[in-house]
Amino acid sequence: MSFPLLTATAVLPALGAIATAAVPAARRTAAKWLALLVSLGTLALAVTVLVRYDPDGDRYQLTESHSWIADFGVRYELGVDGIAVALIALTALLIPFIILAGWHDADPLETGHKRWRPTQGFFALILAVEAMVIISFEATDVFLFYIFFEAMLIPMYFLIGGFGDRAHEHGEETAATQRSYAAVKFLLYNLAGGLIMLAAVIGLYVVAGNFSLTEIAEARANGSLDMATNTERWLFLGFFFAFAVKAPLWPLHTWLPNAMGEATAPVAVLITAVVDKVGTFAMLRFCLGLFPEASKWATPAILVLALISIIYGALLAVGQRDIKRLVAYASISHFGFIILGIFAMTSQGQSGATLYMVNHGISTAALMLVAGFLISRRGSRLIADYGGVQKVAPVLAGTFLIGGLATLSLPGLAPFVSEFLVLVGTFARYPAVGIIATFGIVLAALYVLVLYQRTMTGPVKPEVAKMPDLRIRELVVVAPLIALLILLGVYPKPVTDIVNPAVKQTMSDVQKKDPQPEVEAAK
Amino acid sequence: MNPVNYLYLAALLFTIGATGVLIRRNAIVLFMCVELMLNACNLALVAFSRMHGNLDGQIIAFFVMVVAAAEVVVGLAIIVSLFRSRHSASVDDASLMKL
Amino acid sequence: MSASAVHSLWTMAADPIEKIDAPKIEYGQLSPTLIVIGAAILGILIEAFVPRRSRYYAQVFLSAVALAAAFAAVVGLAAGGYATTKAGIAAMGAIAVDGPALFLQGTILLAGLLGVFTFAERRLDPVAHGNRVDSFAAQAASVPGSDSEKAAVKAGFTTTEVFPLLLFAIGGMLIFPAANDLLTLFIALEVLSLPLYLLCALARRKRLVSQEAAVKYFLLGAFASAFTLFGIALLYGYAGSVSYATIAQVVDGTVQNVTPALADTMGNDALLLVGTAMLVMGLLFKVGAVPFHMWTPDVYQGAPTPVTGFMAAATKVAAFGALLRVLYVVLPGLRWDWRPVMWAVAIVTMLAGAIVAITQTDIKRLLAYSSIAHAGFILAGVIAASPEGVSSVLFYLGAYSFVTIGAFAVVTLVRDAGGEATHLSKWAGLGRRSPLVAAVFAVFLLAFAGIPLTSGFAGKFAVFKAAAEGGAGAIVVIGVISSAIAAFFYIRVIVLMFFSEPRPEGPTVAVPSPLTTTAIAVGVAVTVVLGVAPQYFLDLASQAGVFVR
Amino acid sequence: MENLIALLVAAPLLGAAVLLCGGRRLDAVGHWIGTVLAAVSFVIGAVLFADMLGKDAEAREIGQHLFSWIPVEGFQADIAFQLDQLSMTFVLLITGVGTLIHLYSIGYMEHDERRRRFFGYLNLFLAAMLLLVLADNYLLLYVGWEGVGLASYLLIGFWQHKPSAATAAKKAFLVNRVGDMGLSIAIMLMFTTFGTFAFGPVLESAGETSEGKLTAIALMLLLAACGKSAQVPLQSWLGDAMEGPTPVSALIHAATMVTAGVYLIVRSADIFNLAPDAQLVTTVVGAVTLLFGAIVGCAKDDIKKALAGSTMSQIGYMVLAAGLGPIGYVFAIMHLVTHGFFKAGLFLGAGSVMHGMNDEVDMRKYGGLRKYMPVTFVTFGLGYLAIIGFPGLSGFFSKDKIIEAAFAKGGTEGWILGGVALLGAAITAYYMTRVMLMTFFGEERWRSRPTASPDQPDVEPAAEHQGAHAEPHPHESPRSMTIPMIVLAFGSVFAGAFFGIGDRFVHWLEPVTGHKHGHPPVSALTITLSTVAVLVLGAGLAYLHYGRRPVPAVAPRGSLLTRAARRDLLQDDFNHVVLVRGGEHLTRSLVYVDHTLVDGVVNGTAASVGGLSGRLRKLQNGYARSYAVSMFGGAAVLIAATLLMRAV
Repeated sequence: MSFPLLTATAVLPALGAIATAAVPAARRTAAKWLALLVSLGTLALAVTVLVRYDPDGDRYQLTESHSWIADFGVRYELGVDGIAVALIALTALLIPFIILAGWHDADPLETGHKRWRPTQGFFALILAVEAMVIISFEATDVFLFYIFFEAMLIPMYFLIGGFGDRAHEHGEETAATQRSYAAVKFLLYNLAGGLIMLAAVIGLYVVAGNFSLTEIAEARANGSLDMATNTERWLFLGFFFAFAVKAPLWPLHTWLPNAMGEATAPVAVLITAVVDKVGTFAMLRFCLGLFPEASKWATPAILVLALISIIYGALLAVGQRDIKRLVAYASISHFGFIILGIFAMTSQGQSGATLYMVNHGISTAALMLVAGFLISRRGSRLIADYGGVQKVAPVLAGTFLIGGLATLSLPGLAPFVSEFLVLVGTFARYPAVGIIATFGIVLAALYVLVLYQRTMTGPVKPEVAKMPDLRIRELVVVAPLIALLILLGVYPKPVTDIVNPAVKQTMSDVQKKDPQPEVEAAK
Repeated sequence: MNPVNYLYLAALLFTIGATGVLIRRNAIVLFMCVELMLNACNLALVAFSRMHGNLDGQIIAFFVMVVAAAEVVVGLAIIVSLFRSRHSASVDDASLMKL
Repeated sequence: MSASAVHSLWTMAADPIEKIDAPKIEYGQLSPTLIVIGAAILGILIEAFVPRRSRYYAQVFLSAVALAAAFAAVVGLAAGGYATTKAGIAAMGAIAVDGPALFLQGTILLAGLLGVFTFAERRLDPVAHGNRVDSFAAQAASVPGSDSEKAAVKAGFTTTEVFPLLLFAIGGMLIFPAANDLLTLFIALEVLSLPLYLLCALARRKRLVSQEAAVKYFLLGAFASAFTLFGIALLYGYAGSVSYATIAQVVDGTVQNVTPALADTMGNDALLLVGTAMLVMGLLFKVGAVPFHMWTPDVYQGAPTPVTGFMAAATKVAAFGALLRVLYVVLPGLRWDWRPVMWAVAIVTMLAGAIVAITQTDIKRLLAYSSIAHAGFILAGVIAASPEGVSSVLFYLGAYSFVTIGAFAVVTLVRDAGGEATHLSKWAGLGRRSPLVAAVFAVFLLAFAGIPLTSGFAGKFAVFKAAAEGGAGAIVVIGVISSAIAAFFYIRVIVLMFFSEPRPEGPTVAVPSPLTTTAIAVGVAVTVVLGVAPQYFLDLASQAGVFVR
Repeated sequence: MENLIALLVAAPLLGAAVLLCGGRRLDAVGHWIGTVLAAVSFVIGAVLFADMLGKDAEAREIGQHLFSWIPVEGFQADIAFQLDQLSMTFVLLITGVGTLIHLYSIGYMEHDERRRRFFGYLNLFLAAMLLLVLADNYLLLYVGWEGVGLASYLLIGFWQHKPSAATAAKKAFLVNRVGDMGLSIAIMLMFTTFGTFAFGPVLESAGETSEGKLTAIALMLLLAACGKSAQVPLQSWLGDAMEGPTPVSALIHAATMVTAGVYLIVRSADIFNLAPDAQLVTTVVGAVTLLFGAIVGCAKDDIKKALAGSTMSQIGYMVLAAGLGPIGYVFAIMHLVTHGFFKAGLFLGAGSVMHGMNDEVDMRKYGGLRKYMPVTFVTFGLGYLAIIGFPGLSGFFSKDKIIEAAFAKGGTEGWILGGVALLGAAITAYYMTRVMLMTFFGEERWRSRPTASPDQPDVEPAAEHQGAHAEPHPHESPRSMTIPMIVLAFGSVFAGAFFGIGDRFVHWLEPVTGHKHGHPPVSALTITLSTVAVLVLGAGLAYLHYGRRPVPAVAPRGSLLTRAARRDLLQDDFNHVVLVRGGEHLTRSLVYVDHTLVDGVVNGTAASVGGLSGRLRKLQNGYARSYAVSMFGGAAVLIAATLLMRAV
């Protein structure tokens, strides 16, 4: 048996989490370094996965399969396609930055109880989330996926509720209340989604008798598994609901602004750039893969919801007074694009959506982490409390601007490629939808630039006059992300090459062909 | 006499016992009503035993009596200790725990 | 010896007496029960003859050894094939020794063993007059607050009778799910109930509440017993027998040698249906299903916490075992009648338990409502009316009982000056003071909530799966909705523990002796193991999923 | 040779990267790095130009394929360049004017502590603009298109500490984004229609699809052009963009970037040619903007804003010409180039004036400056003559051709368009004469005297910054600033004649854009004469208004039209009320909806479950007997239900 690379990629951060949690209370710095090293090790493993993955090979590669819970028809089945590889790489890539960005976020304020170890907990939880996210990307067994899809809520919940911004405009008491409200809201929304999905998972078992993606697909292909139309639709809705909460799709989105607003910036990045991606990823892999007919049936409604998300999220972002909530609503808008791309059911749309997941991860990380650095300096999340930062901290402002420009999908930066692909892919099949979605790019410019203008330009506010520019640690976090944004904006081929075959497969799952151009233009 | 009549009587007794449980306040009386219900069961058992011509029912009745006796032991112990701490055997007074 | 061939012990007596056959008792197969009841009797003798100072040790030792031995016997029987191929009826048709019986007996015995550990805990309460004390009243007979009580406390009295009582209760519980005729069922019910009534009244602190709980439990329990008994009487009247097998045959209409009286009563469906309803009602009372649940919160709150933990776990296991056997062995022919009714009960139980729990402020009451909701979930598996349903319920019960004991054991640790600090507001910030205890409790809560990677999830999945396969899709949907509601209050406790600021006058977490630590550790271990790798136990449950007739 | 094309873009890009990432240690030399790299790019452009001239007209197009950019199933986007005569024209204009303005900026920005960054942005702009004109497909063009938008954003807002500058920058970007929407929709339409968006295939097979599709594509391209080129209805940003440093206004908002829209239309000639409706719309947009800009230009007292209005108006000419089809394309580009020279020159002159006047921009506080800054006066004057179309100078040749072509459109349309163009020429003469007179002639209004009360309405806010109250000491600008002005003045004078005489420019561009000779209903000479006539008329009127009479230091209230024109013909007010206020209301109400409705439904459900819980909880009243009632009732229901099940 070959080395279980996929398992190792997930197990390493899991073990790292345990080890980090076990570091004695006084050795905070050691815990941080341990976590960072583990995350880098995971990154190395993820890169190995990336390298070992052969775009021209089988659909699922590096597969592992062991029996697990035979009674439930559950197997421990791992395997990656291009989409999963890309997202695993993204996750493994972002975690070190998140850890580094949150280096001081969990330092205890005062000497509390001697056994109270928030720092260790913070980094252990981040690693735990990483492990669970990675394994949900790897799982090719629905049940296995489901377990980690649900279980990751718990560490996330503690990360949101347990660690917040240091200073708060209404004092620590209010902050704690709002934080726990946000955490509970996060958990309940996602748990409700997950439980609905559980019903559908059980339903799937009753219908199919096992949970293996490959087996079910095979059975459907050769006709031995015949799902009644209505059954398929109900099951689809059950799955989709959970993913739509996680993604999040309008009108199930309201947990995200709270969660991202109250969590520390690195955790907010973890939510939106990493954890939420599991939702959109799962739409591609499970909704389209398991229930192609129902997916097509639901497409019109989903497109409408995605459109609403795009426009609505952007408009709400414009109306926010809080930097982090603004980014959250922007993310809602972006998730609308991703879902649009997935359900447009064209090669461009789905490649774009996958690419979008990666790019959105990086761009939001860049924007949000810089925003976090900003907030940590001034101790306020309110846009109105800033002004003229550009003058005192030009590098911070510059990186913030680049993050913002990536968020508004400026051509030349990575998100443009994906957003354009999504738009083109959508437009090819549903022109009206494509055009309406295009309004999103104007609104994106609006909220990003308004944010930048109000915080960074204008006369220097006295409160920010002494603000230091980015420190080395912070620069180490931001610079690679920006470099990646530019690199993937100019040369996304490495990613698209990995993603394309998987998208082709998905397209054949749903038995859809790209709309052909009207005129076969001379090449 | 038609054995069914015994059953009606048993049912009646059972209902009277149950009603007693519902409307009386004194724990001892409540408990006696329960005993009445048990005896209604006994009556039914014996009547059925007779109808079927086997002894199972009657033997069960003996067991029930023993059980009832054991219940008395346990029940009175509890009720008395309650009475001693509160100087009241009203079950309605024993309502510290609610909601 | 087939079940129908053995005419029951009682009917033979009606024949003219020529010789009295000695009843045939399979001591080996009954050994778990016999060991426990024997130990209980021995425990009484210890109370009588062993000096007061040594009684505690003697009782703890005896109880633990007896339960361990009984468990070993269960394992031995199971290993010997009595759960599968050699499953049969023992004690002249009174007791079934089969898979479900052995599985549940094993579960009850382990729960009982952990119960003994928590009963025996003497490190939590502050030392009173140089004596280490446990959770039980110094002298149950003395009036709370009276001089005699003070004297008893000063003298260092302890109610070591709790151990024999516990053993008796366990003995009843062992018989309850194995009972193969209605009389045995009734006797077992009483044998398990009566000691519990007493145990409820024995709290060391908050004695008034404890006594009140006992009175309520006793009166309502007796009331329910009367219903059960009347149901038994009616079923006996219907079938002319109390043997499960015979009744089942009569219900199915496959009975041989129909006497005229039987022919008469067989035609009377009202007897059968009303009898069934009343019998089932008595069992539903024990499992705490709505609307027969109302004793649960009060009793759970008032009883000494170790008793609550044990009762919540073991009684539920025993009662569900009995319910399963009645429904699956006696009344499978009546499936189309009882299933819709049980549907309704399951739905109401799940929803009511989850909804009412939301606004609870006492941790023990909260767990009580949680146990009601869980009863609903288990009923969903019962409804499946399939071998998968049985094994899923068995698995769920196993998983649930350990979580419950563990959770209540944690509750015993959180204390302030008035004893256990069960009001939720006092749990605020526990995660800051004692991260480990809070984390352990969080694990239990997450298991209750059915979060994946805990035993709660595996169990829930199993019963819902069985229900869905049995065509009860609606139950599953309502089940997940209730789970979502239920999740809310579990999470509320976690929020309270981890995200609220600790109160300055808040409770302290007592450091327990290895006894409670063991109970909690076993609880956590089982919770995690059953969550991560449940396959072995699922296999066990599914092998044990067949009732003998 | 092909491989040089990428270097053309790479050189300024490198400059931008080095300057922006280099940090403080490059402060001392940053401006030189930027200027040299711009010049390098120009030299490469010149080499390529020389090479191109050496080839036959048909073989002049060369290309360079760098790599496959976005390879996705059914979708092929490449990083590839195409250099033909049209691109070449732009390359030379961009790098040439660009280099000059770099040079100028060295002096102009001398005292700005962030000069290095300024040059970084300028280089970034050059790179993006070159990418725009060199791209061989629409998507890559789009990258350049937004790239110049970004550079424009950064440069308009360069003085970010001024809220007005930051707002102007944001506005420019946003309005441009609306246009960009058009471009992206156009690209999407191309993709679905042709399966590609490379210039070659799309334009070649344009004839194979329906006119409706082509019209849609063309209109979307026009929308994009309107945004970038400040055409009605997306013109509002250009005036505000004057918040940027003056070299920026000269380079980006006069000579190059704002003409990108014209480039786009001319580049897509094959599509527009087949979509007459879209062409008509284009001409209308051009005509309306032409007048709009001109009218606005008449009313502004801010010298840069007056010039901005002029830019708008001149680009209106170009768009009008481009909308005329093959008879106008070449002239559109020709006017674009000559405009590039003279307008850049004018802006640099304006900058020079401001430089000498403590950054004062209000022309009412100028006057009689010709004595103090002779070089500026002369170069500005030449630019002035060029723009109003003084016979023999650049503007004359190019503008006259456009007016001719407009008449040649034929029919009523031709008359209307021609008339508008002619009218525009008159207004141009009027406002430019006004600028000239107010700035360089008349009394020296900048001499100390009681300043106007600050709360006087209609005073441009830009005039209110510090130093406006201290008496300025007008002086000529340093060499580095005057040399570019002189060079550009040369261009203003001679470029038109060089291009126009012998149809040199027509022959140069014809292979790319195609050309048809227009036949106006009246003779070309008549048109030329009337152009000159209206010119004299306009200039004369201005002289009457501003040369003969003293210019009040505080703007008089003016007529309704004047007041409207000062406010950009109320266009901004409209935007403010409808878009800004309306948008604010919309977002605010949506925030409310999100909180109360979307969130409210969930919270409401939770609350009602909680309420239900509270009520159900009351059932648990602590009385054992009521529990017994519940059990009894439950038993009764159970029995009844069981019996009922049998009954049904």
